Amino acid sequence: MISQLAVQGAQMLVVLLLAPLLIGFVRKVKARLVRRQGPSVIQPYRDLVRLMRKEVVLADNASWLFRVTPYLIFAATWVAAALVPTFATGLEFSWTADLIVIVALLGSARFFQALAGMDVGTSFGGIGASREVMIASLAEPAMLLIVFSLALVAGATQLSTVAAFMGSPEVGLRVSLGMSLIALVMVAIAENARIPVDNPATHLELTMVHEAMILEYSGRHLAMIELATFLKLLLYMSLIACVFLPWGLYGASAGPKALAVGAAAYLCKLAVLAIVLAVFETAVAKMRVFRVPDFLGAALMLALLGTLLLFVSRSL
Amino acid sequence: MTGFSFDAVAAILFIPAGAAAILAAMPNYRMTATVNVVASLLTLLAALSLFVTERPAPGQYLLVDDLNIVFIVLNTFVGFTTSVFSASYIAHELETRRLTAPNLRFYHAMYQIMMFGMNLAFVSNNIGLMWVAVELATLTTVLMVGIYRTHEALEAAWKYFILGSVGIALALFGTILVYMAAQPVVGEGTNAMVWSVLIEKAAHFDPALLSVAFIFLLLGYGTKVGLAPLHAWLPDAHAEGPTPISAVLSGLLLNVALYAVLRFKLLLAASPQAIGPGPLMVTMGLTSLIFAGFMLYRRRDIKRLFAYSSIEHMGIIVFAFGMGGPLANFAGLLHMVMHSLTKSAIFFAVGHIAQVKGTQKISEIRGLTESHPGLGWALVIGVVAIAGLPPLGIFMSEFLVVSSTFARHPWLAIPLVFGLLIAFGALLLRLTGLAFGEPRGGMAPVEASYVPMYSHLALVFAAGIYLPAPLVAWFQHVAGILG
Amino acid sequence: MNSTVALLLCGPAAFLASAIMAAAASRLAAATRLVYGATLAISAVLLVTAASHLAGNLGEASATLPLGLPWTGARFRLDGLSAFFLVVVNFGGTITSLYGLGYGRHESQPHRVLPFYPAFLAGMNLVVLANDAFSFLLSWEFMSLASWALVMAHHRDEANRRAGYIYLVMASFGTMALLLAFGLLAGPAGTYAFDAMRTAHPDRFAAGAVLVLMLLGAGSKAGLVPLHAWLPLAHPAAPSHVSALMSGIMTKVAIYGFIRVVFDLLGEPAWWSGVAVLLIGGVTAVLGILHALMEKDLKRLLAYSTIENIGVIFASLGLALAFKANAMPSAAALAFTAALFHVLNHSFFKSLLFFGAGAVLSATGERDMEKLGGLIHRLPVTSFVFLIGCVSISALPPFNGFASEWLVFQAILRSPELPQWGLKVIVPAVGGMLALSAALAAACFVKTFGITFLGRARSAAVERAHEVDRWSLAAMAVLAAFCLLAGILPGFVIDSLSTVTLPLVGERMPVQMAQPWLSIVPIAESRSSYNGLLVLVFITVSASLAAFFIHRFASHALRRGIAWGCGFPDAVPAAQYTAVSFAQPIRRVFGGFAFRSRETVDMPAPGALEPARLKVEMHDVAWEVFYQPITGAIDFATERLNHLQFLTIRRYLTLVFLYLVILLLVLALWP
Amino acid sequence: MNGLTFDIAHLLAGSLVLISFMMLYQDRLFALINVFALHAVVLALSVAWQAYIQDAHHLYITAAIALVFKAIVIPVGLHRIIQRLGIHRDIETAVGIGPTMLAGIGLVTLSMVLMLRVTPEADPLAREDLAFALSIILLGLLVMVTRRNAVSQVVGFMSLENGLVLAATGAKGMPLVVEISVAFSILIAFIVIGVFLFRIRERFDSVDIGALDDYRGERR
Repeated sequence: MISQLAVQGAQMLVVLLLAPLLIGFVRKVKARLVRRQGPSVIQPYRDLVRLMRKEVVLADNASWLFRVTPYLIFAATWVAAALVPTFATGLEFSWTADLIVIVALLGSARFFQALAGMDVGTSFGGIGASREVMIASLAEPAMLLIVFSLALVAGATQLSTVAAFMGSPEVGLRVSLGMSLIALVMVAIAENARIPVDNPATHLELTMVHEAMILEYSGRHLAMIELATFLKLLLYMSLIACVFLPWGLYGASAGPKALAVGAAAYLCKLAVLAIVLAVFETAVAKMRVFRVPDFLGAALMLALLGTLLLFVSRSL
Repeated sequence: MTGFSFDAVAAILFIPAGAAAILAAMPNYRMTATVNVVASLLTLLAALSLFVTERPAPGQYLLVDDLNIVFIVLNTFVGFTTSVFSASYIAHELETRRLTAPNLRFYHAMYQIMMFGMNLAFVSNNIGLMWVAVELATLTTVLMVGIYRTHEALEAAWKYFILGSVGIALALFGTILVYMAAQPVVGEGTNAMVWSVLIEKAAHFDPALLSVAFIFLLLGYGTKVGLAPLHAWLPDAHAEGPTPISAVLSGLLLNVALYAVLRFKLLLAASPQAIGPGPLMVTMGLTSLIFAGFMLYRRRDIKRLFAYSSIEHMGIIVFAFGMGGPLANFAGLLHMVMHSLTKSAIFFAVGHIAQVKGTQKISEIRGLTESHPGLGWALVIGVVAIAGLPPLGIFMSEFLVVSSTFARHPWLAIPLVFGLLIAFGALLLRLTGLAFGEPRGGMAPVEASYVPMYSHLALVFAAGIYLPAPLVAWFQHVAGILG
Repeated sequence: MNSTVALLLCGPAAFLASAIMAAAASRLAAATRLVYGATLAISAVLLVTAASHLAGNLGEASATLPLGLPWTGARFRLDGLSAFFLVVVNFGGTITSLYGLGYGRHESQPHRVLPFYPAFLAGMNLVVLANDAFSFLLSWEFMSLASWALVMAHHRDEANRRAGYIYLVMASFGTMALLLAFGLLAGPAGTYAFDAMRTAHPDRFAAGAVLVLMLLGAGSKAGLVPLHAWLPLAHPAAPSHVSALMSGIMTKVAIYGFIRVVFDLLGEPAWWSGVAVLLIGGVTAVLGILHALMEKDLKRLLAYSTIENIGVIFASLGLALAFKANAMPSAAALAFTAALFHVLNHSFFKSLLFFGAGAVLSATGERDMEKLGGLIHRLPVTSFVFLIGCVSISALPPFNGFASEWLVFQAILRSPELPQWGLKVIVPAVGGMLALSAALAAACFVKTFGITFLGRARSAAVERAHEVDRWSLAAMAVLAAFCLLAGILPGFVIDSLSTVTLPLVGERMPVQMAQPWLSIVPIAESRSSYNGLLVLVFITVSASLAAFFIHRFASHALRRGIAWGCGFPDAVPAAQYTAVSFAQPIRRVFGGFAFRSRETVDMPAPGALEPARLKVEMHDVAWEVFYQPITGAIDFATERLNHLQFLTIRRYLTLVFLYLVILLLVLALWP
Repeated sequence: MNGLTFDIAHLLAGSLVLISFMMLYQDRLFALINVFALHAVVLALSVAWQAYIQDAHHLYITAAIALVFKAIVIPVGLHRIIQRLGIHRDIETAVGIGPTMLAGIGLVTLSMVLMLRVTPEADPLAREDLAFALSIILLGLLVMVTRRNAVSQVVGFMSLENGLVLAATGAKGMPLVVEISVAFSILIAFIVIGVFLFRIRERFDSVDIGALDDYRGERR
């Protein structure tokens, strides 16, 4: 019991501490890929600390909602991230929320972020919010369909169960799972505002989506939101990791040795995924905002196909 | 035929006749309205006394049975309330000089003669006598429709007169044919025209003759029921005559003709080889219902609108009786009573509305619930009732008709429902214009006689919620008679 | 005559009495308080009675009054289902009356609202209690009639009159459909009592016909696409608290009617009936919320979102039908519970949102979102509770909307066990539709709240706005509280629904309150579980942790400045995103097939002074495909037939003559 | 009964039908009225014959009415009206003579078919009478609907009514025959007076309906 609580707590801290590092690593790799030195891996930590120190410049008619939102976003994302198995399954509170809930938690984070974007009353906030909800309105159903197909395979929406099932040999190779994986990756890219859907580094207003929403944020609020976005990336990566690379995952009750192995495996997976992401991002160019629906529509169709093909592949 | 009961029957005939004579001779025209009301009240009481007294044995000319008591009581009741309404209506007409003193005397005398004719039609046991009575009632109404002497009124009366006369002729030929059919079986003379005798022996009559007879009777009396395509006289007669007469036409005269049709339907049903009257009546009913439903949409004259709605409801009633069976017949009877009450109430309201607004054009009447709440809401309730919405009586009858029809002949229920919806849409469209929106037209306060219309509506409402057991038993019994 | 039923029947009687009283005294100053006070008390009593019956699991009770159809009598029955819906109806009645105590004072013509409001409540109560076809239809149509009168309350507005007209015509259409359905169930003998219908099982054809007719009848009242056209017109036309009743409660009464007939009276369903209901539900959900997204009138938006929720409910009812048809009672119970749960939730947050809209309306006199904005500064409390409503209806944890949607998804995940391939494939597809509609709902309510309450004021009316009265705030606060409670204690609701599901689908969901930490486990913990309470706790804890950390270590400095506008100082409020522009990206994605929308830009030549214009044309497809042809046909027919009014007498005689000859011919050819 | 009575009755009834056809053929008003007068005379004869063979004396009254009123008074009156209205030159058939005649023949056949379905047990005289009466009635209606002119429509109505009287008198021992014939004469008098009073020239409709619609608001 206590040990499991400890594991759960450890997980929460780990994700919190690991998230900026992941971003830093991705940026580093991207820089190296274009032959730049690039900032150091721990630069994100420094940014966060600096933001913390800065004063907050608040727009004149920003309401209480604007000031509360960063904490809500951060909290929701953190809870979600803390409930995804990273280095161990069957966490103490994993039954609090299954995969659907995790998706929904991210959804509520986005909900408030969009609202905050509209609070100040500039057109940029509006642009960001409207584009964000458009993307979300396609990404969320795609995500839920992916959840469906996973759940229909594993017979559960409970992540630990799914992960355990995916680890077990009876899974075999399935077309629909492959489709779900591709769809999941596409959704993850969109959700995390990565290239080609959105460019986290841009500051040209008309191309921004995520950045436009948080344009008015500064100081500690911005820090919170940044941290939340880092967490989100980590979350999706660990999700992909635990569902599609379920090796080296042990129950939380397993001994410290096993946990250590799990942690090591987890780090390797993250590293691999980060490198893949970096390579992908450097390889492709950002698409126009109104091409995004096609991109996500493809993801949606893939996910749906995956769900429907389940019956076929199962009957084989 | 002796005893008090005879007096009751005689009373409902002689009171109107006598009153007519008095009214015609009356020097003081101001009194006439009162006398009219009193006479109608007495007739009503006499009719009610039919319940308590034992029936006379069916004679050669007169007959009282469960079927016609329903009609008689309804007839005398609406006759009475209408006379009350007409008193206040006519008073206003005198002020506005649309009617003069001699007109008035004539009008009231005619009113009583008409009541006499209708009562006679109901109690007559002799198909020839019934024919005479119906025609008497028709001709008196013709004269009343033309009473305003305006071009349109005369034209409407003339149309009514001509089409009515043709109807008279057809009905008479039908009657003669029935006699011819009966004569070999019953023997020559009056007996071959006595309904109670006919119905016993109907099985042995010549079916072919009966069939032809029924077609002529259906067309002849159907003209007065206002079934499409024989309806042409009805809308204009309603629109151009004095509103009390419109109320009586819709509320009563149509029933008289319907009663005649029913009697002969029974006769025909009693003879197995003759054509079934059901299909004919069902077809005519549906035709009238749907036709009137469509015609409602483009009406611009408020009284003509409700005249068409009468055609529609006569269609429903004839349809119900055509369907036959205890449920449908019950529904038909109920619907007929409810329609008489509701429609006359609507015409009461419309009469006052037309008077206060000084026009019958629908487009010039708006927002009645604002300008004249009393009349406006009465109109709303009336139209809601006539459109078959609960909790008013017509809903119950339509419920029974539709559901029983659908259970028995689904393909018949579809056009029925279609017609009902079409008519509903039209009535509601007009109601929305009349009762709501920015008030338009004369805003003067009106001294209306609210009692008749609201008492009718109250009855209709009560019937929609609760039918007293004896009444139900009675209706079921009558429905049984109607087969 | 059971005492509970007697008490419950006294309720409508009392309502009607107060309606009459209102009609008599409606011009008094105190009338508003009197009437709403009375309805508040009555519906509170009814609520308690029904709730205790539901919680106490007291089984059935019935009563017969010598009213209505003579040989059937007016029969009333109280079972789990009707008890649950009585709770929904009377909770709505109570809270709406509370709101009305304050809101009613803004009414310009109280005598056009007060008499009909209690009548409306009475009608809804009676529908739920009725146990024979006649009483059911009578109450049903009476409910429509009363609500029609309320829609016509502000009758000087042309649009309202039109709305009322369309509403009542559609209502009458629905009633006719129901009438036919009952005619089939009653059979030629005319046994209109529900008990008799329950025992007599119609053959397959009849059952199919009844299902279709119920979809037409109850669906037109509930607002299923394409029978929804009246709903977004009529619901907003009524005074806001009545809109809340119509949208939040009356649609539920329609759903009650559907459940009562299809699940209770009709006996064992066929599997394809599930398919039909599922598909219609899914389509309704998606189209409804898309319409809502395109809307800029606050109350119409809410009405459209009602259509979406109705779609969700029907979809999960269809799921329940499919499971029931395949003898999977536990799954059916899950889907059915989800549907009922969503019924309850929707009645909560839709009432809340309409109340909020009413508050905005009475504070600013505006329903058009394009003229609002920045209200969060003017109406702090209203905006807060409205936000809660938005979060709940967007199905976000830990509020109640999410709980029921989560259950629906759990039910969908049991589809592989279904034998029919059609269902296997369709159910996940419909699941996708529901997911889509949920995401769109979130987008829609981001827009609603963002445009209405956030940003800067778009009109002077907003500047003058003040927070609304206490009664309204109280009502909204209570609803908001219930939204949260139902979200974090879903187990309680699920358990109390067991008495409803057990008789109708033959199974109940496993007991939830026994679960540790009050989490809900529809099937098995290893399979799926959700704990709203803990989610709430975690979020609060971690948020406050973060806040504490920040305030402990980070800088507290805060400076107010003008917002960044690309270097342009204070851009005018008109430069903000509007409701329409907010919806534009989504319109580009879905508008093509949903509205056949087309955008045309006329860009002036470079250097020309006139502004560039963007024209968007959108079509209400349902209206154009289903309604316009009908009206056109009627118009054509009337046009043609109308000539018969203007014939000469000779022609009329010709008609008679021809008719006579035809009949004689028929007779001559008669065998 | 012996054959002779039957044949005479038959002959008279048949000639009535023939005269109805002649009416269909006339397209001048005066001619039409004269033919109608003939129609009335023959009717009077046939009624009188019925009165004789049924020795029902009240039928003589009917015969007398037919003779005096229909064969003399009404035609004279109509002559007057026509001169007053100055319409004696009008050619006033709405439908051509040929089609009308064909229709007439069709109607007669129809009525024959209908009446011959009657079982022979019924009094044969009655049967024949009915067949003829029905054809006369239908032909009368045909006249009414094929003529534009009010006067000729009145004539058509009267011939229709002659058919009724024929049927009524043919029915043995039918009560009320006299009363009915009287009632009908009054009815016709009304119509004639109406035509006269309202100066109805072209149709029964006193004026073009369209003119009324403005008042009624029925105009579209």
